[in-house]
Amino acid sequence: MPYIPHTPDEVTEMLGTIGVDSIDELFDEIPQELHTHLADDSTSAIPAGQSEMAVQRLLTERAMLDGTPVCFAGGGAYEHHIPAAVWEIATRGEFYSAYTPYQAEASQGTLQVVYEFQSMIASLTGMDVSNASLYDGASGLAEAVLMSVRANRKAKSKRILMPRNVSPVYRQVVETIVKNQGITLELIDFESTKGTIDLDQLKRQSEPFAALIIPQPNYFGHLENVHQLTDWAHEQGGLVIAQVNPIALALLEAPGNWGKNGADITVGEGQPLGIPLSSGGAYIGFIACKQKLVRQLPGRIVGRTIDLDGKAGFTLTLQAREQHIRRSKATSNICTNQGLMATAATLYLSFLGADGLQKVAAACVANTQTLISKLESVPSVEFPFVKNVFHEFVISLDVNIDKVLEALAEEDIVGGINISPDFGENLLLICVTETKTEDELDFFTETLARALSRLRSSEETNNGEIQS
Amino acid sequence: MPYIPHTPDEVTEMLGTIGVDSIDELFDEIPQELHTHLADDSTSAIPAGQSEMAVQRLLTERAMLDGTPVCFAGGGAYEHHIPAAVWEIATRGEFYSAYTPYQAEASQGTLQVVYEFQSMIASLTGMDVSNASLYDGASGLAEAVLMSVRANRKAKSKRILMPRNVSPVYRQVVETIVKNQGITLELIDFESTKGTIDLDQLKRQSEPFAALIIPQPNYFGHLENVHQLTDWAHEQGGLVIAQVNPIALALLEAPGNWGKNGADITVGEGQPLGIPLSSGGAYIGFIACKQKLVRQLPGRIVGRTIDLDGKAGFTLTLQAREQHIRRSKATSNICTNQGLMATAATLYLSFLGADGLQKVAAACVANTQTLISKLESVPSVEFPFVKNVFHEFVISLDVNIDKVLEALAEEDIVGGINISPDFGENLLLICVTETKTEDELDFFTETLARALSRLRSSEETNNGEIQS
Amino acid sequence: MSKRIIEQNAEHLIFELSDKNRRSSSLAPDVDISAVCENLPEFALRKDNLELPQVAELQVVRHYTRLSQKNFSIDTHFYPLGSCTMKYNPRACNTLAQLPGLSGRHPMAHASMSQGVMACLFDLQNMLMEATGMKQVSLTPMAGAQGEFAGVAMIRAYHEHNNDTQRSEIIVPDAAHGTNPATAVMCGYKVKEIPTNEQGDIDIEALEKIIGPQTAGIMLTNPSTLGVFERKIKLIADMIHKAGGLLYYDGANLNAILGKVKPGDMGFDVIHMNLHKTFSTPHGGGGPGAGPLGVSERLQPFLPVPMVAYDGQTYRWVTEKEQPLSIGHLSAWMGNISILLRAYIYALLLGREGMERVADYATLNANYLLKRLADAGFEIAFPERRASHEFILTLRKEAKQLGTNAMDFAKRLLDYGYHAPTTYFPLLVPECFLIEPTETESRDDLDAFVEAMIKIRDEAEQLPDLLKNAPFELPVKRLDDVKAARELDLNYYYQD
Amino acid sequence: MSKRIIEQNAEHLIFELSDKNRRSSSLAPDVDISAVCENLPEFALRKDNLELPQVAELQVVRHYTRLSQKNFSIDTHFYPLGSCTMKYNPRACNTLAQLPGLSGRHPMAHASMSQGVMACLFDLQNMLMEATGMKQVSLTPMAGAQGEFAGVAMIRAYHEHNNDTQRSEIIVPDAAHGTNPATAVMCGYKVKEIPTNEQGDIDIEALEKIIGPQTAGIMLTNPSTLGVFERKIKLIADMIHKAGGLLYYDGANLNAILGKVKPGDMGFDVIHMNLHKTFSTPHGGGGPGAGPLGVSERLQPFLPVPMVAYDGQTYRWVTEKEQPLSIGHLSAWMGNISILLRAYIYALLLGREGMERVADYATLNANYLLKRLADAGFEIAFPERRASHEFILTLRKEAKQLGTNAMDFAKRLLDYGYHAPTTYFPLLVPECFLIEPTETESRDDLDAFVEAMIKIRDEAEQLPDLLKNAPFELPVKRLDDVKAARELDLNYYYQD
Ligand SMILES: Cc1ncc(COP(=O)(O)O)c(C=O)c1O
Ligand SMILES: Cc1ncc(COP(=O)(O)O)c(C=O)c1O
Repeated sequence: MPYIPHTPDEVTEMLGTIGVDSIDELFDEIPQELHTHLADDSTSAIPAGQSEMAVQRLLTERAMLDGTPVCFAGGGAYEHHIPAAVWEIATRGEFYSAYTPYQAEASQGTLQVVYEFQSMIASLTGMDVSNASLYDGASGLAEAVLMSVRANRKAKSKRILMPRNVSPVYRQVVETIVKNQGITLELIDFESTKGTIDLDQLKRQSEPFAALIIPQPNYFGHLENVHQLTDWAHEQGGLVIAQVNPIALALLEAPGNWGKNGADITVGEGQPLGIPLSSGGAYIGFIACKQKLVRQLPGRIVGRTIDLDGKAGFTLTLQAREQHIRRSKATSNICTNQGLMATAATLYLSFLGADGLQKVAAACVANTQTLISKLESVPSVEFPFVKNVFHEFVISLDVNIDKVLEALAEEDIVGGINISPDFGENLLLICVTETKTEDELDFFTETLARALSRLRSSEETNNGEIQS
Repeated sequence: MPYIPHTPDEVTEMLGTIGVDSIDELFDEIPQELHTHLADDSTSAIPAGQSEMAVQRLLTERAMLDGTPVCFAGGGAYEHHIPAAVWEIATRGEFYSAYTPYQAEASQGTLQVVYEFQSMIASLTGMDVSNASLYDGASGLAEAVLMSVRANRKAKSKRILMPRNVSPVYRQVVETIVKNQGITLELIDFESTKGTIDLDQLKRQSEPFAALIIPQPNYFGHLENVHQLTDWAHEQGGLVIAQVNPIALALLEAPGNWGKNGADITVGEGQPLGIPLSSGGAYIGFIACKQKLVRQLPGRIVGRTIDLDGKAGFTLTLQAREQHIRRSKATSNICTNQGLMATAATLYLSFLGADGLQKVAAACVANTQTLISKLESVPSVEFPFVKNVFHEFVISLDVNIDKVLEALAEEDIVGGINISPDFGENLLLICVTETKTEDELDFFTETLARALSRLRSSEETNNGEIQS
Repeated sequence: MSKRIIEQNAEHLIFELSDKNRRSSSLAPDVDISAVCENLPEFALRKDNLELPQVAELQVVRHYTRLSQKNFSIDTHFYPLGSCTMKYNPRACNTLAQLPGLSGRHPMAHASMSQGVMACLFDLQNMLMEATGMKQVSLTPMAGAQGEFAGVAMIRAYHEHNNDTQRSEIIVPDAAHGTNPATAVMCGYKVKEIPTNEQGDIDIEALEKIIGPQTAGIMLTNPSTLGVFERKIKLIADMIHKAGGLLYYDGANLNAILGKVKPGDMGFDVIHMNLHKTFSTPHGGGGPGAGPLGVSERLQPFLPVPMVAYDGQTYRWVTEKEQPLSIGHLSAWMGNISILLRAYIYALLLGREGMERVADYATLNANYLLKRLADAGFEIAFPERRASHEFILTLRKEAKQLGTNAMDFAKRLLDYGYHAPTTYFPLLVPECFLIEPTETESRDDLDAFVEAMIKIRDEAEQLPDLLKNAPFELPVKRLDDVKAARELDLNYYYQD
Repeated sequence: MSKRIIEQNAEHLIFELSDKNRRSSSLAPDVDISAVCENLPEFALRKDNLELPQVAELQVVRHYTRLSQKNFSIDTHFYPLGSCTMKYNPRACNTLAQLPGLSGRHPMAHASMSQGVMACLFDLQNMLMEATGMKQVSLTPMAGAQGEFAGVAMIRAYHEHNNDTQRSEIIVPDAAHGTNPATAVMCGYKVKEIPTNEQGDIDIEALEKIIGPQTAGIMLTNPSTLGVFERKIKLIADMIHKAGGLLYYDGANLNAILGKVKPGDMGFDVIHMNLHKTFSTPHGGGGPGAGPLGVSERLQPFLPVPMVAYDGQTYRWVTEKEQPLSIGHLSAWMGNISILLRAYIYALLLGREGMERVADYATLNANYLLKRLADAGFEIAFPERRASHEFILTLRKEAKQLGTNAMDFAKRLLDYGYHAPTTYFPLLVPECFLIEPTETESRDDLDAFVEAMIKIRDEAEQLPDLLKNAPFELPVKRLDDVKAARELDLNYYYQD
């Protein structure tokens, strides 16, 4: 009986103590017609229990099936080198198998880690305070939107200015989460030749709004002029929600310093900070804000305090914002957050330090620039936008992107993200991080060039056939 | 500077405290002509330091190169399923990065684990006491030989009866280690149709000997009649050294119960107990003996005692046997042992328990019997010995074994061990553990059959060509 | 004679170990930062120095290893935190979920490079459907609360789809977890609370009165957070359905009935499961979790995307194209996949017999512990009822007579090496302990816990101040929560 | 007010948690044991029950996790254990050495499936040759002591090969590690001890006197275990060589000179390296280690097998066929390969600059700590000398004046959260501490250690009994070693 420590004698004695004859009797308050017996249901979709060895074999086979291709996709999930120590320590039983630190004295490990996490996120973003984590970057953006509406009482608006060069799926998630509260998302276009937010369109906004979202870098990897945008929004009485990549912030201006007064709320996806890609989750959303908005923050917050001896210690604080105290009036319904990922991110940032993080960011930029130059020499690869990018950029091709990605997949390359469905024909979003070698960049370039010419000639043939 | 925490200012201050101007000055007692500067030697075989990311890439590539073939080789190194928890816990920093528990009070974790290890080894082998580990099974056998010569003062002999069906490489290791002390190994043959020790030849031994080594199972995987052998040796005034597989002991009689009085010393390779194959090491030798021989045991021993409050605790004991106290009169020169492997083996045994270990052993036997039946139907596969085996057996083929193994390797199978160099033409030693599925046994059988017929026909062709 | 060395327990903040001039890493690539920055537009660049700890690798390892040792956890302590299902997290789930092919896969990798992980997710969907008796499962919610959100959003989408737009209320029992009312509000609903009767069941008369055409649905846990099974569940389901409302099942307590009773059979339209509870994925110091949804047929069209489908040959993602009425996306991809994989591995290890065993032994342990504590003279909140996988003890007598409240007992338990049960929840039982031993604890551990409780009560009688000042044996003594909230110190780098 | 709860610290033996009727594992295959046993010969079968702990998985995890927390280790504590080089073990070395392709490889796998691991081992051989200035390296010895054995066996094989059979003695300094004399005896030699002079150097006159035609060789550590560099090493080498003897270098202290001085240049014929020291493979609570050998040209033919060779295309094993004069095999395969891989990874991470840095900063730390302790009034054994990577402090003054000996100081240091230095070794310095801080400790940690030493001396002056009864803050108080040796209790299942 895996994971059940009871011996038959113990069970008998325990039943005796309780005063029943069988375990089944303990379920006698449950209406008889509701009883089922999964264990006996051999036609069930649930197989019989397997040994760890058998399960290991199955999982290993499936993992090998998916392989370890060379990855040039980003779009919100980024491949970075993760120091070995990060997960060796994060999965230590004491972190891994503890729960939310409700008993502070017995949870100083987790609590201090979270306090350090909050401090590091606040430092990276230039904000005053951070929470202990949200689920991911996308739902985090939704929480930021809800927060901005609560916080910006002056604007009396439930309108949010949402640039179209925010990740399309982030926009969808925000929509799903906020729409039932009557909040509307006003889409703001980007300049078609630059990829950055169209300031002119923005300036034509005349109605009040609760907040403007500014992505930095934006979904195309491009760098926004965050200062102009921030100041404009503040002048209109809107708050500014910065949506940022934490690794990029090693080199880029912290939202707290955007424009004259800085962004009000900063959110982002923390995955680049030591969290494996693992198909898109579990990741970690972070959210930070100015001190004056702290009571509007969703989620857990850890504070430093003292014990009876006056010694420093840590505890969950400001719980009056949360669902378990405030119930229907809470700032959010979030309860379980992404604690283990916060631990990993804290470890990652500690191992790398400021210097290491800047090097990672710089290597991303350098590799990206290298690939851009290589691609410039591939016939028919075009760059629809200027190239002010961090570690992602868009190319446009003259063939079907899905076919290109399929051809690259055959060479064990994840070639990028087809953004055509959202942004128009034949656009490919490519990401290059510090993990890529010169060889891999060449391999990508050559494989792409080969695929393009093959696809073009077969399209021509197809066209030819149709015509003939 | 990887792993160097010093900042430039700290270095300056530290040098100031010491009263020197540079780190180099600290080496000023070393004769000038001996100085070199490895750091500056760019022609060195030692490359410049690399980032963890680059090293990870290199190692991952090399690991993938060697792949994960289906393994049918044993011969002293056995593939078993290792519960995931074993190494997650064994590599916890507190176990992994501690040293020999010289300061007992600060090492109760390691010490209690070793005490438990000793108890489990003693229980498995039916001996009274075990040490904390030796390097591996082969060198452990050499230590047992040295120990038996020290212990058997009555026999006044430095002769050891060494059966030829002990692993050939074990015999070589013993030879290397004991020969400088004037100890001789008398080889004892095995019965050519049974593979087990030739009792008749043994009985013809008339000179005194210090000890008889009894392998169980022997190198061919066969089961010796350990009771007869033990009693005979004891009657001759020799000690008995049992050389055993710890997983087999789950089902097989413990050496402590062999014959009337039991073996005197038991040694073996502990690798099957949760240690990965990893190319042959690091493994772990174990050695256990009767209480009366305990002062002749080599290596570390942990004992239970009490502290000032009368509370139980653990400490290294009988150190007067050891090199750091007894120096030239020590029972062995061993110092560093295989502590981490002992930890893993203790975890393995604890996770499986008696019942689990017996199931593992039984599954090995069952799978082995299955493969034997399958191979019986492959043309020209012959079994030189009777089939009283645990989880290894020998087949003889009519083609060159190296070529067979090569052919199997092409199908990603480690096909076994070619024992022809040591035991005569075209013999293959095959091992089947609990890790093999029915499919894999079929795959092996079919691939072998195919390889045999292909090799035979190409040999015939070759022969034909030569004749024509 | 002993002289305790307090400093030994104090762990510096990582920031205090930092020196900005330390360069001790082989963890970052070698690159000239300022040369690279020249390629970036001036306006976008950081102006101030970046402040993050610069600490050498050993010192970081040491810092966090030592910090970890200050936690209680399942791997080190009995942790009977009610409603949280703190049971053993098999290490194999962790090891296997981290296999390179799984952990390295980009979410946008081509489907041909994704069949392995998709097969796992598809299997998990099916297993969860089967275990709960629901018609379809979407794995995407990232925790119980997000599952609740999605479920209630689907209820709303369903009513809107039927143009049934006057429904504005969600009914929630007073014993419900805080996420339930908070969720209802996030979905634009008003919350109607209904009381619980003395037996721990829902007050049917009160329910009767508040059901109406404005009722969008009801959110229930069964067994409830009072640790008892709602016996009239079929009646309640009929009442709600008759009024045109839907039933939401908060699956936080699924551990109590896994394999024994299916929420689908009770009449629920939509459920979430907390995989970090019943399916034993790690709690990780607060998460991540996973809160898959299961639905009855009528809510199927509204499930959040993506899901995985299989045509007998190839697995594919089901997106809003195939599922046009979907409430949409809840995360950038498919939620906490690395956690879903752990749950999948756990489900494979357990199998169907193992799943039923979970409920059997969780219930056995809870009822045994209840009986032993009752026999020892502790007051049980619902003494006439069977415990489910958890039960409630009230220390109101001790609080009144001895002046030592539930919090004091909880803190002193820590000294004895036990994590405290959930305290002061559910809100309706005074001075309560919600105790959930789970199936993975041994009888010996339960007995030892009872002994500790008895000893503490003796201490409460003899030395009440001892309890009020507990704990003593932990890295810190009792912490000042009021100061924490009044003088906010949330960020090392910033003090208000 | 505080009431310590001693039980909290006591950890049962795993055997005490066992019940033979427990069946709680998914870790073993499902098979009918007795049916299988019918296939095995009756005489070979076990008659008694097998006694091993039957404990459920969670309880095993909890037991060993809690036990682990009772250890001091590098990952948790400063551990200045002289001669042992307790430095940071990079976690990457562990993670990467466990990659499936490496950890799953059978030692007899076909060469075509082994090129990856062989490439690593070949590279390591070359790097070690280069770092030590030796002509060839064999990686096979499994620890320092086995390296010593192999080295001295090679010296013997060399003399025998030259028919130089009267050589029967190995010279060993009195400061040598115990493995040196023990090894010499294992190789059939008599041991001749030579004294050390006041400066910590070998007494050349004494040496002169015992060298002769009977001298097979000398075993030296340089820097010696006294923490000083033997300045006359070239002279000694000449003397020994002139007499026809060979020089063995005990590489336990290589950390002091890595990249700065090569043993080959000092005139050594054969050396071992403790990779678990200088190359930072884990000490693992006592091992495993790895003790590769390096040799000068003349000993090359005698190196133990196997080694790895490379023809520019393919790697192959070098066995006794190619190396007929080899002293043979020391292990079933090629020693502790999983440890060798960790050393290889470490060497790649460090690179040549990193290696020299090791010696630089290990030496800096040792000299700094020496100076600070000397300034604080502690007596240094060789005050006129530079420290190498370690140094010796003698507490004879404190022992005499205060009655608190080195052991008392050591035990009290544990209370302060420091592992004690090596005590009472080398034997020739009374009441000694052999202190090796290593390069991976920060200045702050060294300073804090000095503070603790000063505080303890204050305590020794004011409360000598406190020291004599220390430690107080650990899971157990001072243990009774005499009882341990007198009333042997080595096996739970067997009491004499
Ligand atoms: C009864 C109940 N409902 C809902 C939740 C919320 O689940 P989660 O924490 O996964 O968001 C919890 C978890 O704490 C719970 O116990
Ligand atoms: C100086 C010296 N020589 C030899 C050895 C023996 O090495 P090992 O423990 O690896 O066998 C040691 C290790 O303790 C040592 O310090």
